[in-house]
Amino acid sequence: MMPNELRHHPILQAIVDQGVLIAFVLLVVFLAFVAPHFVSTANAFSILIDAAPLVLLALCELVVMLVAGIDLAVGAIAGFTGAIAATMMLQGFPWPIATLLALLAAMLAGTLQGVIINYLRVTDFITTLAGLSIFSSLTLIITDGEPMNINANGFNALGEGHLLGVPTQIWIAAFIVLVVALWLGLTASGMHLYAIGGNRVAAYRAGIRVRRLRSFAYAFSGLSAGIAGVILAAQLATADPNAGRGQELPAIAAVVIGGVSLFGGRGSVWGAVLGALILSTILDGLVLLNISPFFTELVEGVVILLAVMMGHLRKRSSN
Amino acid sequence: MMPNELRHHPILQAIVDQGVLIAFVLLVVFLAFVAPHFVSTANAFSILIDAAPLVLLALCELVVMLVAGIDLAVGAIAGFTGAIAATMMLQGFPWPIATLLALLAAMLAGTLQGVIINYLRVTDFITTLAGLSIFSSLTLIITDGEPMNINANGFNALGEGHLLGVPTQIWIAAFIVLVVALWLGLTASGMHLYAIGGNRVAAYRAGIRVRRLRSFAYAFSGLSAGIAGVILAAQLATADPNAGRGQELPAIAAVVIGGVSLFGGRGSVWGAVLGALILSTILDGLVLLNISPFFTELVEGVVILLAVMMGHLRKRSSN
Amino acid sequence: MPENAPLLELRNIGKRFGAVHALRGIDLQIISGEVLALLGDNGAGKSTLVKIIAGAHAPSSGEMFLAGSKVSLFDPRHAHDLGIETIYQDLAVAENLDVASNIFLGRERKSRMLGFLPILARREMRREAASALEHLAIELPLRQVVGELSGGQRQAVAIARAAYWQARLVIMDEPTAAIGVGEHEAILKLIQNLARSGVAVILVTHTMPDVWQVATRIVVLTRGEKALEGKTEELTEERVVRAMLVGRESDA
Amino acid sequence: MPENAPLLELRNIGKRFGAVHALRGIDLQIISGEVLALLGDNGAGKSTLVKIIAGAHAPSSGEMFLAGSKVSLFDPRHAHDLGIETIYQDLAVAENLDVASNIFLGRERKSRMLGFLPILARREMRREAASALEHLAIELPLRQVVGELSGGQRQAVAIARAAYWQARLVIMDEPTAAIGVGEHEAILKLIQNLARSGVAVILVTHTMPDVWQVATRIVVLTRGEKALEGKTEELTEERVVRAMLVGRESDA
Amino acid sequence: APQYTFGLLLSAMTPYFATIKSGAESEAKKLGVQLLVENGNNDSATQSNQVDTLIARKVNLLLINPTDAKALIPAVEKANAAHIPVVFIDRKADGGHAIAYFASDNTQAGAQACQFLANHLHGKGNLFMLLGISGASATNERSAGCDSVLQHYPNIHVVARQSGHFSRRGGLTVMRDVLIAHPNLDAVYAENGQMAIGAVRAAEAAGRLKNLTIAMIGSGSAGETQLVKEGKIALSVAQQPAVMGALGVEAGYNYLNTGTVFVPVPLHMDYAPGQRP
Ligand SMILES: Nc1ncnc2c1ncn2[C@@H]1O[C@H](COP(=O)(O)OP(=O)(O)OP(=O)(O)O)[C@@H](O)[C@H]1O
Ligand SMILES: Nc1ncnc2c1ncn2[C@@H]1O[C@H](COP(=O)(O)OP(=O)(O)OP(=O)(O)O)[C@@H](O)[C@H]1O
Ligand SMILES: [Mg+2]
Ligand SMILES: [Mg+2]
Repeated sequence: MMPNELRHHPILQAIVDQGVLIAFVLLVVFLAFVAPHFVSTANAFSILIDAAPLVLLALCELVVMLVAGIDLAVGAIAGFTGAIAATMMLQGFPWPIATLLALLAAMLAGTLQGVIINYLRVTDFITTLAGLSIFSSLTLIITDGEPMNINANGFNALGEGHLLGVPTQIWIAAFIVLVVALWLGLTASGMHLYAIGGNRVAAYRAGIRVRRLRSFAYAFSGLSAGIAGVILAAQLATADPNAGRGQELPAIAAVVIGGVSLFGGRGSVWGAVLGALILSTILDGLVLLNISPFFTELVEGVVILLAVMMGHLRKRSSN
Repeated sequence: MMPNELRHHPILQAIVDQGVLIAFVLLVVFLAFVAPHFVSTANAFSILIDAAPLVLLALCELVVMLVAGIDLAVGAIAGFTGAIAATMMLQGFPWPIATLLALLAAMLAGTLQGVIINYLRVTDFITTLAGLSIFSSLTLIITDGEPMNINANGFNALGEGHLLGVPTQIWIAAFIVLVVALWLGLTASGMHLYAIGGNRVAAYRAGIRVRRLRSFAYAFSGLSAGIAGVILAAQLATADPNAGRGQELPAIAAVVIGGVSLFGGRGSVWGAVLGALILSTILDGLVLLNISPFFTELVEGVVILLAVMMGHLRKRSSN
Repeated sequence: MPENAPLLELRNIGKRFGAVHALRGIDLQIISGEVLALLGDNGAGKSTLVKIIAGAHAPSSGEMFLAGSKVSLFDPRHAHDLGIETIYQDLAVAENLDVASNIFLGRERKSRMLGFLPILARREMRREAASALEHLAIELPLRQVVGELSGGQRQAVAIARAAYWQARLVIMDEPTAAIGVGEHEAILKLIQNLARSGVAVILVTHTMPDVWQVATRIVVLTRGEKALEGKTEELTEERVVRAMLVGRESDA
Repeated sequence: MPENAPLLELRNIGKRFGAVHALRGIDLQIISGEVLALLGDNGAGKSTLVKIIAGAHAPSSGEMFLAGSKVSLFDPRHAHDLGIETIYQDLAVAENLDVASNIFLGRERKSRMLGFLPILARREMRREAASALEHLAIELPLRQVVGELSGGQRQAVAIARAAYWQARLVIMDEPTAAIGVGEHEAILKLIQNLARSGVAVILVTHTMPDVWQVATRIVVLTRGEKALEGKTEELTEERVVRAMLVGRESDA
Repeated sequence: APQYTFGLLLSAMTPYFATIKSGAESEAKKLGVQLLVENGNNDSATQSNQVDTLIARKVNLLLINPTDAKALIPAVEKANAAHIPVVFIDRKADGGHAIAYFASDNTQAGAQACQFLANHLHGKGNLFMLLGISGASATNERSAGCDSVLQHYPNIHVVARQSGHFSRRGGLTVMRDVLIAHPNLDAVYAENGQMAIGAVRAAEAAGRLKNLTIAMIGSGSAGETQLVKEGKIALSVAQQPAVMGALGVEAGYNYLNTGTVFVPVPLHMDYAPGQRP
């Protein structure tokens, strides 16, 4: 169907591999026709704003799943970060310092998970499941179960503000996406993540510090989850005691839809972003179409399945 | 530390490998000392009753994870099964027929997932995540979002009754555990599950019908989830529109605690049962010890982590 | 079934992996009782051809005939049923199972529990495995999981597996690659014994002396195409090696 | 560093895997410029010893000295730093990366983006990889992911990787097992060239002719113990093979 | 006075239930009662297991906030059989015996909120119903109350019924999209305060808050009260979770010492300035 030279061009190949991209385009075209006001700047921003924290959580999963890990604690760490930032602001810290310290805490949380997994050798699943419990609990304890108001305008602007007409959180997510794309695509440590996921023994024998790098992946995951948590808190000007709960499955779903493998070594930033966009577009479409809440999950499940199947068909036919 | 012949005895080996067993024993001993009324028949039954549906869901995960799959829909299928049984009883079907048909529906649901995964080649994660959404939604639709009363005493006895002084649901779970243990331990297809998880290509080349057997694993998972759903409904004499929600992670946690690998080919029925018992014992202990709800998850997470670490230390020292 | 039909016949077999053309227009006949050496440089397509004959890969084009009748919808299961046993180069053993389980994988011995439930006859299989290994002069820790064996020991498991079953065609893709000196001789003897009892053998190897010791016919693949075919006694090592390289040079 | 110390010295090395005693009391000295053939039957412990020297396995007991100084807390990274390159029998390549990435894995060439950010110099690595392969007379599709290569091609990648770096000790565990005839010769030549330039080489192989062609010294392992050691010119193939088997018989 | 141990079983640990918890805890402290608090995570099976465990623990009294009116019947019956008195808080089970029931009427709350909106819209306009978690009894009852009023107003168009899952973020994200889909929206009915707060933020961001009338079923928390004071939310039909928790403990304490009392908790109507009818 395509001349061989063209087919081996890396970018084209990536697009062909991403049959899911076509599914996404079809989804958008479909909604443009049937959903009122789907094609509007406000709605585009609405989708992107909803996608922003999800994209950040998806990046967490991307990075740890590349090394054949999984992070179930991303949502909990996001909520935890918001609570810490809010508490510190309540205690009088200026918002930038509170935010930085909260992000540091998030990164520490991730690092701790990474160390337990890679040096104490508890499985990724168990460690981060425990992390999910522990950080959710800490959030409840910190907030005393009540939403904490955040009055720092600078902080809240991270969730509500605009820059050049585009909501701040979209800029933030885009920036992190770019950083991760450069990391994975251009640096040695980025490539080492793929090597570890592809063949951990080979990576170790090649002299890659497998345990250190895997721990670092979890540290990054903590940080990115923390940034998502800051956005979530800023968006509502509140640290919600239950913020981020239940976000782990959507985050994993986003990257898996985007072609990242749970078994490690396969996946791209673009896939993760695409997966997150698909999920938030579906949710947006469901509201615009006013699908009854009883049916929303049904439609969501079917659409995800169709999208992934379509992506798959594309791939098979190109073989 | 142990003579070599002894160490290679399969049963002893299994126990040594299950360092988690020791963690469980320690947990029980600890709670016996500190938790009021922990050592009592009522409490033992309370733990076992609590564990029964979890064990059934853990068996689902065990079987699909042996073939390197995962089933996120087990909780949703459990709820779905209860709703179908309740609806049919409402429509006048005798309870045994309603129950059998509901279980058939559960098995069909599992089979459908298996077929999508193995013949249409959508990944296990995505398919069962879609299944989770779809079957949750169907349950809401069937029940119209309202809990449905179940008045059939025979049905409710499955959850409330006793046989020889032991609650019926414990018998049911024990029976299924036994069946699965025999299946995995003594039959060819049981061993083939391990082979597929160990090396899928090798299994295929050895003439094992990989796709068929993997689909069958999902069919079993659906059935076992359905039985869990019947127990849950009978226990409450109600088909709850949200029954089973969120049970997928505890089910997976149970088997992973019990030493089952997410990457396939490793794990045992006893590990799955043990994992489920550990989880329900922890929850029981938290209530008896009156841990504040803000702290319950914290303690739960820490105890799980400690238990698994302990299991791991045992294993390392035996090397 | 025509009496004088070759055991296996390939017609115009081709195989693509995406953009890679691994095999083109391969015609091949295999006759009972012969030892066919399938030779070629690295990446020539030998293993790909082997996998097609074993049912592990579907060809992209072409036809296969077994004992004169066309085979279609072919997979390893059918291959076993038709009497084709294969030792794959990339062994593909179930690392989490023990030696006996691997030898019998997919074709387990069963006994009846309670008179009707079919259960695995583990002890019997272990016994049989031990004697099969003994026949091949291979000594292995039978209860160890295959993932804990050395490279050569794993290969021995794969060889024992293929040798155990009564086959009409045994395909060996570099069976002696990691194998010790003693076992190497045993395998060559095995090949000769198989051929003598009327079994066809396809042997892929890079060890030229072995070829002249056991093979009756030689086929050389070069870059996915058949470059040379002939009786062993009519070919010299020099000519064969040149075919492998010349094919390459003329293509490049 | 004592001038006349051996490059590498092992003292009383032992290795257990659970109940399996893979190596016992191994003493071994390796001298710069020699080619040491490490021989033994399947499961004798050769690969285990190789992995210990390469830092991939920690020994259960014993000590290692490199150029006279004791090495401890040893892993493959240190091994590289000390100039030890290894071709493992179970290749262990990153199947999802391409040939050049595998050759440079862990020691990538970098350039500076914006003058300070270190990024991968992919093009340079690909160029270097191509010329390294050319030196070895190996032809490979460079952009293909290693998982899509044939068995011999993968092995060639591992060989190119080990040969590329300036090493003091190159360990080759059955490097020619799956390798074509032409490349086989190239590897033997490579070994001789390495030795000539003062590099020590440990060669594990089951191909006896290769041993007498390139090795200066022979060590035979039998069931995890050293059964024979000597200069190649002082040993006959018969004696070596007997050591492998006799050791076994006397133990059994 | 004897030292009692009470179990308080909450259906979840959202802010609303956390308020019940703190009300009950402060009352228990005052009375010298030991209070065991459990979180049912919105799961009936979990909660009924907690009941089992507390029965085994031999508590003196159970304060149950059932996750579900029907599913908890067997658990309540078990408590009855074990002669442990039961008090219902906020919701009740449809069976079993309880000595007291402290709740505000969810159906009535929904009806009052929507009646207010109907009056305010003069029987005509576009309404968005921001629902709670699908299948939760609070959602079902509050929606039923609202629907029972709206059926008398054929010119009030319910242009969207969407779930905000009782969370602030849910209210925000759904409201944002509903505002896009319905440029002529007049009013919002929110089934809890958290979602209403989220909806207010979305409306503010879209510059549409001025044209919207928002009524909610609140819990009287500070954040909600503030928005009502500012006039951003027109009506809060406020339940009083802290009062419920405290009264439940007090009644149970009295019962164990004397006899039973049923104390209906009045709904607290909190109007924005100028909205009082
Ligand atoms: N991870 C492991 N766990 C348990 N036993 C092992 C492990 N690795 C190797 N062994 C055992 O150690 C012994 C030596 O294995 P090794 O791989 O060193 O043999 P070898 O001499 O390289 O053999 P070959 O020629 O077949 O490659 C074998 O008996 C093997 O079963
Ligand atoms: N799964 C695959 N995807 C893409 N290309 C493949 C795949 N498998 C094999 N190839 C290509 O097909 C060609 C033939 O490979 P094959 O394994 O048949 O070679 P071979 O003759 O067995 O070589 P060797 O002697 O090294 O084993 C090679 O160029 C290889 O790169
Ligand atoms: Mg090959
Ligand atoms: Mg070896």
